Amino acid sequence: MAQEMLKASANPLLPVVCKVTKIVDETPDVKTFHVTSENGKPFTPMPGQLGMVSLVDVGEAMFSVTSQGEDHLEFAIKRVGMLTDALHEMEPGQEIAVRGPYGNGFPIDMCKGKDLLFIGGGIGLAPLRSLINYCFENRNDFGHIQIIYGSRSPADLCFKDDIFNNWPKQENTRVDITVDKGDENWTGNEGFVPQILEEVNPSPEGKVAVVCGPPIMIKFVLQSLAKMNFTDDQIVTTLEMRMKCGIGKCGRCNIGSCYVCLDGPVFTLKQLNNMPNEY
Amino acid sequence: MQRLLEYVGIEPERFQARWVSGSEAAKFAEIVTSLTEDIKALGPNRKLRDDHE
Amino acid sequence: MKIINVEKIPEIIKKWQNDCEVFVPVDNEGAVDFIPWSEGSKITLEGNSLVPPKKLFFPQTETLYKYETKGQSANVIALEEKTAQRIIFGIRPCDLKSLEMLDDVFLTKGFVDPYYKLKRENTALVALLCAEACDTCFCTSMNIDPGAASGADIVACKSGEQLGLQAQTEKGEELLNKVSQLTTEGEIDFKKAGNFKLQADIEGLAEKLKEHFESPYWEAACRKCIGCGTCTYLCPTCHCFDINSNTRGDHGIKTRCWDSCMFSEYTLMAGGHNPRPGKKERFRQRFLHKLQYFPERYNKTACVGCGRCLAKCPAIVDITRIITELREVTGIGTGNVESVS
Amino acid sequence: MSNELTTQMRELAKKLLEEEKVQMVIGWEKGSLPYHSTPVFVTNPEDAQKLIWDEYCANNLASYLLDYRNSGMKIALFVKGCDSRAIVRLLQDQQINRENVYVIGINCPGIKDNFNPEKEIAERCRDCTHPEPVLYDEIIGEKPDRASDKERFEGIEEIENMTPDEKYQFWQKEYDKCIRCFACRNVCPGCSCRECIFDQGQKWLERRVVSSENAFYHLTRALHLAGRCIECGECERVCPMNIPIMKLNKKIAKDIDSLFGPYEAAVNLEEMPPLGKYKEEDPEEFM
Repeated sequence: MAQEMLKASANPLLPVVCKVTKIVDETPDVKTFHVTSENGKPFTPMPGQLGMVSLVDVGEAMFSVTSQGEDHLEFAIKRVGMLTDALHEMEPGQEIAVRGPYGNGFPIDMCKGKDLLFIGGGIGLAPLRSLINYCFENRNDFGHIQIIYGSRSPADLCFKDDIFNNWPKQENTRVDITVDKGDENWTGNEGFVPQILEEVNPSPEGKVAVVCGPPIMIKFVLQSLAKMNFTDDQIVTTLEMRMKCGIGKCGRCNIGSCYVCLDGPVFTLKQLNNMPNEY
Repeated sequence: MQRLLEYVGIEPERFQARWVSGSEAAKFAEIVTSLTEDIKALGPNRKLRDDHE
Repeated sequence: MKIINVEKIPEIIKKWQNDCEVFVPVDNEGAVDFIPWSEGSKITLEGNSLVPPKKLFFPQTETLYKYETKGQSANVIALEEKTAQRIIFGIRPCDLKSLEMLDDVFLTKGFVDPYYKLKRENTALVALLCAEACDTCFCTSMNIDPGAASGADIVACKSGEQLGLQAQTEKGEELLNKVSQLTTEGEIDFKKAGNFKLQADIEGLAEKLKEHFESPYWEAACRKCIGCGTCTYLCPTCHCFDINSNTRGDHGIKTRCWDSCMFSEYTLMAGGHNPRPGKKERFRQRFLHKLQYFPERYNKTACVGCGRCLAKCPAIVDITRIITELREVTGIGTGNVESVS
Repeated sequence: MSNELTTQMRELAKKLLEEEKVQMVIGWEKGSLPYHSTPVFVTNPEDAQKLIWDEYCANNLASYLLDYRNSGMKIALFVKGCDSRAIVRLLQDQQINRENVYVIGINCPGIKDNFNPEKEIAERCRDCTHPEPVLYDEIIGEKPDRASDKERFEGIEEIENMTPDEKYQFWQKEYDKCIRCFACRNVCPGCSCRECIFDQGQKWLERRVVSSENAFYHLTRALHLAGRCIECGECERVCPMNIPIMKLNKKIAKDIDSLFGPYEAAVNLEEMPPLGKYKEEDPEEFM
């Protein structure tokens, strides 16, 4: 029995070896990795849930699962440190290790039957995409879908195929894209995400706003949403923290008595306001 | 450094420093040869090592 | 109750040692530590160990699994770990209580930590009640009774040259049966420790602290802290860890090691953002975790009053003082410290 | 005497704060137990009453100046002889500005060790060579009348005379005890690097606490302090595992003495460490 205990199925710290089957260049510093294990998907996450991805000899880090197919998971990863540098150097066929799913994911029940307003900036679209794709797969469960997404420059826009082709084609859907500063070929919006949000000026009626992006964008977006009379329990965001175990033991991802890896990463603004301002 | 190594029980010859100019190829070769011989004579270092298990 | 002369303790342990490993508190150059008993070990029955017995369940360095890499391929190899049956002899009531907190962390909230669980299940606990308080002890302030040891398999108490042993579980019963030739039936006159020099009152504090996260108190209180990890490493309830790869050529091990919220890199993220960038934030995290967050999450104060942190803190940051000062900061008064004894 | 000094300290601190000559005074206050004296940071003249002096004022307060090195604050602090050398250390290492510190020296009669209060005098005070502060703006207390009863490098030769294997065993046993709490590093006035090679992100030191990694930590730290260690013994005092850290630091000091002539670090502000300057006649052991 003693030996049984450390076997994979009972050991949440033991990862599954997966193959990277496809790598998509999204932007100069973001790539999407398609990951498959011997038995297909290493796990089946709900939108917004997390996966711990590792190159066994380099390190482990937590990423949100940006999308999933029949037999694979997708992680969109920005190059920021040692592990992500190494991930970006990989070629398809490389084996990595994955464990999960972790975290609470987006509150699907709360969103059902409502209109959804997605507001994303930069790599912040990665976690939102899991819910956006889920909504389109279960289109009848949701009302109008509005997506406002921006990045620093046209080159920094992630998931270009989705934001320019796939999503705008969906019924009852509106997609607004903006960049801080365009280039000579850019014909779309120019300006920060909160500015575009104010121009669009959505009504809070029957709506849930799902926000993810850099802290400074979130700060101004929240101010704008408040101006439009969105209440704190209508606003949902997803956080990131340094994590090691992903299962609420190792300690470091706490905000007050909440562990982001277990109780988060998705919180309503109302919940966040009740937590210490330390994230 | 050598004195410190000796103090903690490591053969001081395992650490050697020499000044060799970029033009002193012969001296460099000579030093590396003698250093290699010193180390070979000492055998592999088993101290201050940890090979997991 | 079974009685034995303290001189005979090694004989009991020797008997037990036949089918398991027995950890005993031994004075190792001035620092008491739990180590496997061997012939000639001098067991310390006074005071408490310097490093808490948590290390026997949650070691400072522990291998999680092995891995191999070769070109593009990777392999993860689970450990076939077998932990022999073990006995910890002489664990104090405060440290015993700390295991309840570690149980909460490692065994509840959806995920069970198999490494901890295995060791916990394979270990029998022989608690030693406290007849005397050390200068830095304040377990009674944390509502712990130095004269009781719930959760132990056997409770031991010392009076003069006599050691009394009382089984509290089936496992304890079995262990005592194994050594029944060495013990006699009887009672001993044990008087538990009183007269604690340090006291603190945590009554009602956890609920109040919530509103004082931004209090200027933290800025002032943290100044003397030098940001080392002594308090966290010696704390029997602190349980933070780090996970790392240790590669040698094409193979390596994944290890977890104690970590400390007092270290600046603890919360530092790859992109450079650090939610707890300074001494104030880290100091506040440590005390609020013990006094507010842990109580909120697990309904227990994450301090057992063992006093190790203040006994060894380079700057003598004294948690009893901090609790008392926090009572003033939160306006619930200096507390009823006199009645706690 | 200690009461008289306490009164003097309080008056001085109160005056300095009232006259706004400094924004903070760092001294010691009484802790919960008789042998607990602990650092205190006074910013209000009224709080000067907290200050005390007694034989348990062990902490070297100079290292705290590193916390305020970018604050521009003017700070007064009390220093014993050894602590005053820490101020010189920080000045020579250009970590603090002389005009931002007001140094109040205390002629030190020797102190007790608050982790071993039963001892008559702290081990590190027994071979003290500078009970009188070497640098101060003002000095209080009577000139101490005490001689060290221990030779500066006592015990080093004992280890030097061991066989290599004995030496190795001796140190391995010590390094096995280390829990890598970093108290020795964090308390050290010579450890002023903003980023330390032992920090996690640097990857020089494995996180695993095993004797080889621990040895690497201690040997590297000792070398980094070569010629800069002020021999205050704070590292050894704060080590919860009682590792004889000074036996390494003193060994290096002894070697430097024998190589470059008698030298004590940070006694004289003008005299830079022998490893920090070049002289024609420096020995060249390995050339």
